Amino acid sequence: MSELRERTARERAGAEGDQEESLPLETVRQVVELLVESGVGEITVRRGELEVSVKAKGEAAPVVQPAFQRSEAPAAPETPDSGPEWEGLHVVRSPIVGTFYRAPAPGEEPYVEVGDRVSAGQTLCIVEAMKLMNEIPSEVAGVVREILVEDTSGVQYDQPLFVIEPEE
Amino acid sequence: MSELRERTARERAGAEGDQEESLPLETVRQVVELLVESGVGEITVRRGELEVSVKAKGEAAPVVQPAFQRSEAPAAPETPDSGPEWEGLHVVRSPIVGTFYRAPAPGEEPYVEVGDRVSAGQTLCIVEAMKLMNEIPSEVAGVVREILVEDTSGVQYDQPLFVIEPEE
Amino acid sequence: MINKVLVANRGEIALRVIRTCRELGIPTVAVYSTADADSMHRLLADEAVCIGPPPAVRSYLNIPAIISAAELTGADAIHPGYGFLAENARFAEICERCGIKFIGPSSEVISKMGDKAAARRIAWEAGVPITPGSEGVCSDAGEVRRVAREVGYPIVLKASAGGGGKGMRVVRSEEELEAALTAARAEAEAAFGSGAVYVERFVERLRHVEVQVLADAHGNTVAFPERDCSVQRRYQKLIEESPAPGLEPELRGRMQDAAVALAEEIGYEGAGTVEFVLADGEFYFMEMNTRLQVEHPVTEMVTGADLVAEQIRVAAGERLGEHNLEPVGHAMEFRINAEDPRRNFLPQTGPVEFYNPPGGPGVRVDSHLYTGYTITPYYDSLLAKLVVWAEDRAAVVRRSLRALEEFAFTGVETTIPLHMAILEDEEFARGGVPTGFLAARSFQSSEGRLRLSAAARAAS
Amino acid sequence: MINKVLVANRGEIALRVIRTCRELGIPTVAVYSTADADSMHRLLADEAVCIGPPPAVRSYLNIPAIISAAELTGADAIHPGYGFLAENARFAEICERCGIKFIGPSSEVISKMGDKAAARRIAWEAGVPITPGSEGVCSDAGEVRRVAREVGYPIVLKASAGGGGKGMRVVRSEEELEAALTAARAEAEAAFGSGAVYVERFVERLRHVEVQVLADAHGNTVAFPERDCSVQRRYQKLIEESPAPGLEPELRGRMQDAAVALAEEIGYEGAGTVEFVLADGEFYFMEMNTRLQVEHPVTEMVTGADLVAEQIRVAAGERLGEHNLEPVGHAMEFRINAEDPRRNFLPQTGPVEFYNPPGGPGVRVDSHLYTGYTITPYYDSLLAKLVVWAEDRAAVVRRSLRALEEFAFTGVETTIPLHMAILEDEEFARGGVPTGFLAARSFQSSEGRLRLSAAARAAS
Repeated sequence: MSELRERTARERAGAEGDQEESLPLETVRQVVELLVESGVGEITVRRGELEVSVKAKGEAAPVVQPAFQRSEAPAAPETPDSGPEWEGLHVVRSPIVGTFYRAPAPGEEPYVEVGDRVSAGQTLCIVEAMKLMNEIPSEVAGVVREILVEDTSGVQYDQPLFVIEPEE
Repeated sequence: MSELRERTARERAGAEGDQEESLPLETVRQVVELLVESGVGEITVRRGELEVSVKAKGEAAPVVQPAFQRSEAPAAPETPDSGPEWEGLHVVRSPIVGTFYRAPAPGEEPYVEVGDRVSAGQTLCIVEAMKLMNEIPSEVAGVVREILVEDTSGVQYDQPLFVIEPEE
Repeated sequence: MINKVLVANRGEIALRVIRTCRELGIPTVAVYSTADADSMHRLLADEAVCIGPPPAVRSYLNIPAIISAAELTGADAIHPGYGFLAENARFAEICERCGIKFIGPSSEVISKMGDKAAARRIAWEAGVPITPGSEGVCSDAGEVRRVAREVGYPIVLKASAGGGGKGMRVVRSEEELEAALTAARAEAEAAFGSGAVYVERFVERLRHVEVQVLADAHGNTVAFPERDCSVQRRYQKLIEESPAPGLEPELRGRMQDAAVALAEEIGYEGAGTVEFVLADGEFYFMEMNTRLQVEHPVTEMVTGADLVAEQIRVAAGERLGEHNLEPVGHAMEFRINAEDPRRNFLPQTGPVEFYNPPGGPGVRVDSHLYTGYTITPYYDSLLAKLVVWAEDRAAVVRRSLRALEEFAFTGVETTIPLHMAILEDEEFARGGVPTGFLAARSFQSSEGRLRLSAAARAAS
Repeated sequence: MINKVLVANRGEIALRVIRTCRELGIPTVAVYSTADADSMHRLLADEAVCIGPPPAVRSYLNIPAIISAAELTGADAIHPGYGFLAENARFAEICERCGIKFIGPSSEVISKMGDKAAARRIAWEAGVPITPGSEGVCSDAGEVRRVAREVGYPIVLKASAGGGGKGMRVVRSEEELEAALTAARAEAEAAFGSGAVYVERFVERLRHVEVQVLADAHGNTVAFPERDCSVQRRYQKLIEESPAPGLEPELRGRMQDAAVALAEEIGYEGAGTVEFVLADGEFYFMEMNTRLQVEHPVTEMVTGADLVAEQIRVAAGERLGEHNLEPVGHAMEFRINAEDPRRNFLPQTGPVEFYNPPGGPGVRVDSHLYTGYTITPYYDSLLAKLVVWAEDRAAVVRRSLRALEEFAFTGVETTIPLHMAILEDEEFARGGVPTGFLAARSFQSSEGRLRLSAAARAAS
């Protein structure tokens, strides 16, 4: 490794004249060799403006997708794991199966609206199961960015309910 | 399209100072060679503004191997496609199912032995099917390197019989 | 005694024979073309011999290669399955000459029944009803015209060497006769090497009902409950069932008696099928198939018989066992073909990406497929037979829909959507549809599902 | 009327119920844990609700989640399958209170039969033979000693809340009694939350033979031909068959009558199984399972009945249909588990690389597997049930060997090799083995194949 660093430094020195110029292929070759010998999956080396990244060939075991088709379009509720990817955002999921309520009681104000700032532990909604009202708290402090479920609709275990942008 | 062309032109103009500029294809070629030789999956090299990234071809679609097992070790004849790889050598295969004879008649000398030089069209053996004697000729001139089947044993369609080293 | 059986076939029927041989403790030899190296019949047999390149004429129809394979492996019997060499009298004769037991009737019987005009005459002699028509092959146009006048138009011209609708022409009036005769003869000549044709009165609305027979070498013959095979597309059967919907037990009995009479008349041995036309409550001899049929499992499902086991026992000289000749419950078979019913049955080839057959009660699947199998363009399009049993026909229809919905199959299009559409057709649900059933319907897609609708033109 | 069925189970039995519901035209709701998102029962049901994380206590045993799922989807009936909540009286009671039809007997009946000592007394009252022993739960060591002296050693202590061999001890002399009682009570307490035990005379060489009953709400009860489930490993059934080998029709009739008497005594409704000990030509009540059994398909194969359809019809208030109560032919079921019989039945997990079930005549497979499915460590090890029918037992043995050989399964080890070894065992081939059959044998590998050899120690 130290040798690699040295060499890279030398090459950089040597390459100084012809500005950025070509690439330090000898270094790349060494990184490749290191990858192959070591059996690791990926090596990335960066110093200043130079970056070398080498990845092994994907092993990925062949995956056969089950392909069962139901006759009619299923009336199934939205599956818990579907939905967009919320990068950097926090998703509050239902811990139980039940009915989703946005307000403490019919006719009352919803616990939260999109754009509201919420604190950690603040109640976001109720999920009712077997006549028991379960208050669902926010696990983080932040701003409510999306409410994913309609009031009074059914939710499954693990179903995303709210998207919250955490405060830094 | 025209916008794109303009932009490219502008960029090229801006790059005029630093020699021919355009792309360092020779460098790319070297990275490609390195990738192919090494068998790794991906190489990325960046220095300053120049970046070269090469990826190996995506893994072929997953192939599921049928895995049927017979109860007993099958007494099946050797399968035609099995056997070592004969690189650069010529393999004579049986064009029919039948019984393999190395000699024209019982007690007579075999048509050929290992080490014999044969000419194209010269008979190498007989494969008998339904009382018919089929003479099997060599398709090339060369030297017999291997005889793969025992005298009087059964052969399948496409089964390798002889390995011949062709004459240059 | 049979010590080793060579199975001169491929696909599901080769597997079918291998399965029963294994159950009987008889070793098997598979033969395969280079295109079938990864086929289940090769992988599951005790031994396997590669007999040629992909084209059937050079492999599965290659008699010397198959006989050589039998000799090399010491097989003392050959099961021909269906198709390929199953009704080839010359092959049966060569087997006889080589001392290999051909599992089926004698070459002489195959030959007799292969001549459709002669078979008609034999049936008539055995007292089996035949449709009015010529006594045998018609020598010239004059004879055809004379017979047609006698029996009355419409008539149908049929190739004596034929089968599967080739060399066949329906003639509705004397004006059409000359042209139709020329066309039928030319087609028959091209397809079978013989332009000989015979004449039958054309029955407009008919059902295809057939009787499975089994005969041993000791003079015992039995006839099983009938199969109704009227759901066809261009003379190709798609769905078969047993018993035939609405068939009176008395009529069943008469059909069974007629089939036994014919089998006995010709000294039949083994499994065979006597095909009848059923029209207006009466039946007429159509032809006899001197082999196992694709649809034999529906008979197995309603009687518990193992027809392949019986074929082998009879071939070994044993006497017929006891058989239940009354249908118990109801069974249907669905031929799942590599054809796209939405695109005029375009043949499909390529890899089967995912394959998972249905299971559970009353479901039998005979198939050589597996996840990863590649369908090649060289052989017939049959991929799987789904056979469903239940206590009555209505329950079979429901269970079949369930099983077809569950049949997981990706990579190629199949006839599965068509079968589902047929099961949802009201006329089919009532039962007893004529052979023109499918031709009289157009296909429509609605909500991604194929449906049949009765088209303007009448069933023919 | 039942309008929508929630299936409170997973794996093959969830699929089994979904299949029949589909055939009956009843929509289904699958429930699944996050570990089962790619399971066939989820994919084939009309609707599916995720009810919790992988551990069963938080998903398939999570009563509030299941009831909520039924309410959310409007399911008006719940089928519990077997295992999980199938014999949970509290769950049945909650269903009753919520107005959801529990497909099975009343919570009261489940509760009664769940108390094994009480069930024994009820059986005795109904005139069903029981082994000599205590009348109910024994209050103290003194009572156990007294009963043991009366019935004679060896005796067996059984947990009243138990099942599956837990809290059970064989006692061969009075000296062993005290320690065995303490151990049995502790085990029962730990497993079932109740240390109550009762005493039975221990029958040395017994067979496990059970009778399937079906009762409607209108007072009709039928008993099907018996199943012999004597091939077990540590009280876990491995192979079941019907009819029981060598059972006289007269004895069958008496067992059926006894089962009907018990079911009527307790006002049973739905499908249930009365388990008997069969020893020296006499039978004794063991316990009643108030649910569908894993091995119900063997009964379906020899009678043509659809037991799940009957469960649903009876739950909907309909009367029992006509049933064939005499076995036709013979059937066996093989439990294919994710366990390595060569390594002390080590549980197997991981991806199923290739899966292709056998087909052809007489073969039924009930399984939730497919190529690419991943076996998780959370639930029981049953992967597939192979059920084989043929005209007699010898033919079933041969056909089963064929089907097991054909069963393509890679990625994990299974009990397939063990089943093949059992089928090749001479004592098994003769039929009528006792429950100690497997324990009395050691496993050996020869030429890559598992074989059984009679070990030194005697069957117990």
